Amino acid sequence: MTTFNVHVTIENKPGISDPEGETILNDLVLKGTHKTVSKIKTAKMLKFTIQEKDKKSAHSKVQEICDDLRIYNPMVSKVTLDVFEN
Amino acid sequence: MTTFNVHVTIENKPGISDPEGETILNDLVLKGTHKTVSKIKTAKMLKFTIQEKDKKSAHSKVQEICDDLRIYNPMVSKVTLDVFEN
Amino acid sequence: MSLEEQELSELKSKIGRDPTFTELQIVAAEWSEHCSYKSSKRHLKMLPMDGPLVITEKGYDSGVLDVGDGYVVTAHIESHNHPSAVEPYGGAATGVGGVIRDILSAGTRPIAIFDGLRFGNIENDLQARWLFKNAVTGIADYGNCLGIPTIGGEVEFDECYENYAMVDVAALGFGKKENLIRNHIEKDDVVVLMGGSTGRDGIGGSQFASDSLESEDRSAVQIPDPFIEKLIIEAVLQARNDGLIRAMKDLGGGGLSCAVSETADAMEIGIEMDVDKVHTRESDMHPDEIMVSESQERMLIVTSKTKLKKLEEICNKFRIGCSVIGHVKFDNQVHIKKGKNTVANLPADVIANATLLDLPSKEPSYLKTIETEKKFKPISDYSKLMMKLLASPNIASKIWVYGQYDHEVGIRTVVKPGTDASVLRLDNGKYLSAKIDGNPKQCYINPREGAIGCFEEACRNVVCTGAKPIGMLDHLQFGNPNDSEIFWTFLESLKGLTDFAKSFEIPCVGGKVSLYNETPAGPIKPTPVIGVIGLIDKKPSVPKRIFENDCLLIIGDTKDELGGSEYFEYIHKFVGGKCPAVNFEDSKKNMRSVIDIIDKNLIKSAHDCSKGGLAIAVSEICMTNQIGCNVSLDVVPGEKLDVDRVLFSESHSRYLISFDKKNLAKIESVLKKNNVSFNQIGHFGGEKIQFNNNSKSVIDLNVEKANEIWLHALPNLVLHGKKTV
Amino acid sequence: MKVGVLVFPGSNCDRDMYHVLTDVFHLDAEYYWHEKELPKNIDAVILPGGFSYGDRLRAGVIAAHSPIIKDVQKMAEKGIPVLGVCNGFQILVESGLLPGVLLKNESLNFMCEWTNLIVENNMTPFTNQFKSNEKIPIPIANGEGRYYVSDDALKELKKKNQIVFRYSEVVNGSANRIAGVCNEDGNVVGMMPHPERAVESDINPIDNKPSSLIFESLLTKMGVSK
Ligand SMILES: Nc1ncnc2c1ncn2[C@@H]1O[C@H](COP(=O)(O)OP(=O)(O)O)[C@@H](O)[C@H]1O
Ligand SMILES: [Mg+2]
Repeated sequence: MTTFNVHVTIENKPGISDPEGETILNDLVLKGTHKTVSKIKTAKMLKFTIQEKDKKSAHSKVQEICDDLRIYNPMVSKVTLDVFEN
Repeated sequence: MTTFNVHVTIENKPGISDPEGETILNDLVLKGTHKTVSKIKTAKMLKFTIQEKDKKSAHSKVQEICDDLRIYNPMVSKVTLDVFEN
Repeated sequence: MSLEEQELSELKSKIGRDPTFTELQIVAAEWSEHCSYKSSKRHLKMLPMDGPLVITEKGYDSGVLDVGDGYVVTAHIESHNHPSAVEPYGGAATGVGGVIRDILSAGTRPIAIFDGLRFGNIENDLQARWLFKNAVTGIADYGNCLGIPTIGGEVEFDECYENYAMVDVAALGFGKKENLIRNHIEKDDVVVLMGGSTGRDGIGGSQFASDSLESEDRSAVQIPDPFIEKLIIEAVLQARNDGLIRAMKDLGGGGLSCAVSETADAMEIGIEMDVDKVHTRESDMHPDEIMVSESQERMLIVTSKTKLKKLEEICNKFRIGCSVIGHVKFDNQVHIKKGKNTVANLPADVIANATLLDLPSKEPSYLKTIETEKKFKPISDYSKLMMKLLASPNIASKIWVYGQYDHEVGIRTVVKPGTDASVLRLDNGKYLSAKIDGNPKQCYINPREGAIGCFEEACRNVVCTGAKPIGMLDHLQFGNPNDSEIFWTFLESLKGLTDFAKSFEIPCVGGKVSLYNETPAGPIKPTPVIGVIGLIDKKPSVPKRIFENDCLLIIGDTKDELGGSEYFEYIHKFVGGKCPAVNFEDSKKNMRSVIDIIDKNLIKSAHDCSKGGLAIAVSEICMTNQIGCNVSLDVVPGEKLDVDRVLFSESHSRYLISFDKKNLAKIESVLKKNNVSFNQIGHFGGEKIQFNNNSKSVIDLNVEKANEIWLHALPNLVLHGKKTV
Repeated sequence: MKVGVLVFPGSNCDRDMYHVLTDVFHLDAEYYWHEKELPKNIDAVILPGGFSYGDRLRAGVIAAHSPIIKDVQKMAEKGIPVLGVCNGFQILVESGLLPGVLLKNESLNFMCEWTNLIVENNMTPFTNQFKSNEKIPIPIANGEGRYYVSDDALKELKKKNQIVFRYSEVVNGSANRIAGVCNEDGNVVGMMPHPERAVESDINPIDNKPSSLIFESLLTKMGVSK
């Protein structure tokens, strides 16, 4: 068994608005002198530490957990998984 | 000018507790059949879209924004930046 | 989104030509059940809507009640069932947003939120647990951010909501009568769209609410933005103070299509607007998408040309969008343009008035045998059974829910959530009390008596604070109305509510119909939810701490009515029996008596008997006061019944009164004068909740232990998936 | 004397605070929108509760960048009393006027409940009428109210008497059960609970006198006789 870090990024699907990102952009960043930023999107990340036999099974295991336990709602959000060997 | 995506990951510094990660682990993941997970850490991500002349300046610009505007609170969190060309 | 074939030919014959694509979309949105009430409208007329305190004005989205001294209270109820079933967080949150904007439209400041929540069996259904938890967070995040207290509600679980969510939200507003928006429009007035930008989210939402869940359009997800809503509230109220608003309407189901056509129809005017003027979130939106988008947090305002600049300044201050999208005309046409081109041009009354249906109804066959009881296993240990009931999700304390809601903000909350109705103080020295109640278990067994029961229970809760009911909100939630048996249950409930409202002279000041509530397993049980608003002229009854030797008295008869009771359903897993029925005369006498003894300042607290019957109601008093009580079941007024029936019958019109012994004679004399059925059934003291029958102990519980279980059962289940008993 | 009540986009206890200042304590109070300047003749500043900028990013962080905060900073340096309640406290912390941070409650939920405070420092402009260790029944209503400082910083706070209020029981996981702190000079005070919700007897089910002393302390400090 190997230890893997799996980073799960949960963000709103394209086309679904992200009020928090907009507020950070308009009321904070663009209020200052930082005019080169054109967009901010927020996401949430969960970093899993998991023991699995290989990268592939670490990936599929975490994906399964996220789906089963409704860690995210597929109606609104999408997840991206990145697996790193520890 | 090129468009860059800069991913800013904000997470607790080591030693600062993360009740949310612990709750997801204990009340959700470990309650089920997923015993290979040993740790979950939560983080917040901001994805910046920024126009800068090169990767380096995109990085330093966003770092500057994060420090100046207190995008993270240095007392309890740290940030990691990943720059991607669009 | 589409029209039925027959509706399409109707539209064609009304306008004498083929509709354009955009016209089709607009009409389909407006003629959906959700916007047009086509199945229910002709029947809703039976409800009494007028009363001495009711103020009616064309175009109001909420009911308005005159509470004296130049002040008004507004009220409205909405549901967001379909959206919450697929996205509980956003669905519940935007449900709050919608009802708040209805209150705002009248020109009043929202001062309270109520939420009625219903889900499947959370004891074994993970999906139900997920829905419940996220719906609560959605309501908390939205209401808390707005700074409007959520001061009451209810939570119920029933198998019939498996894979579904019922999220009802009611709101109250308060303001000066002189500040009410008059909805009087003049020539050359301009039409302004204010608030958040218009995006593709929520397209098809109203249609979606009128479809059953299987055929849903899952793109109808709405993202809540309570921060913008808060800014809209402040901007609108400032514009109101400055006299900048001629007419106002919130954008809800059907988006701009509905708001524009209903405004035009209600005011008997025409509106010409340009979709290019709408501030959109995405650049490539089609005219029809802009017209039917249900993006949240938007208001339609009609103002005069001269006042426009000041309105724009206010929007600027609050950093919210403000687009002049059109102007008022006097041709009664809704004329939608994209730049120079016309994309739709229809008579407002055609869009706003779908042809009303007269659907057939037939008594459901299941009702023929539903009252027949089966034989139950005898109960060997009532104390153990009580522990089980106290931990059952429908009876367990809901503090885990309302503890997440800011119920103090606004500094009006005199009686806080946790007992019966909550009470708010008003600026004219009076007090307002309100509660919402539903009971699908009883409504399933008897749609008429069940609905009346919900109404009476809400009244009872309000009466327990010393308030006189002055208005009612009804929310009628049923399955597919094209099923004649379902439609029959709808009509029965409505008739029952109408009879009660007329007899008690409580006008219906608002309501909502939500049909097509179907789960993969079939239709939901009939779920009318009734809100009652009560007014207190002097002092409300704030529950006072009960001490050793205080007395407990019951008003009202306990009858053999256990159909739909928690005892039958949770303990015996039996659905059926005789549904509790309200005797109108007794109900009135009992209400009057309770208000009377509260007025005379004779009691410490009043609590009604509802879910779980007498046994649970007494336990709740004991647990919240951390004191024991000794109750004699043999002296409970009513028919002679078996012990379990006296304990757990959910008969209506019953009140538990706690008071200092020295007031006994005075209370008795008031009750005798009112000729009500009552008896002193117990006294407080010690640390045990005890029920005796002819001096034999039936139940003996430690208060502290019972309280622990009652308080923690719900969070244990929701957070840790753990059953407490 | 004049009290400024600051209003940020999303503040929602501003009107409650204003009501208490004017109708209960008969003070001259005025609202100041976050983009405005604070006039020189202000005698005290209050940052009320709410959800400035919808609590986005972190509670209080965006409002801490408002133009008006620079004026608050100047006034604080001059020794003028400044009180931040709930979101106001979060803003003061985020703008560096007060030490520490406010994290999500341990329950991870918004919490609205009545609790008891213990007065630790009775020398600030908002606590000078209290006896030391006096108890105040008062409601909290917040999602990010867990006060955190490092152990070393906590020692400093104690040494400099900067802990103003503590909860009498564990409420949300705050370090040292801290509910309110002040700056080194003691004139800037932040607290999570809501005194404006507790000073009137008809909405305070327990005892409204202790909370009133917070405002009476200010009156005393300003030399206003009640
Ligand atoms: N979803 C909810 N939101 C807010 N308050 C709630 C909710 N559910 C229950 N409550 C509160 O808990 C108390 C008990 O609720 P309930 O058992 O429905 O009362 P009753 O039986 O008197 O109708 C009431 O004060 C009620 O307002
Ligand atoms: Mg009740």
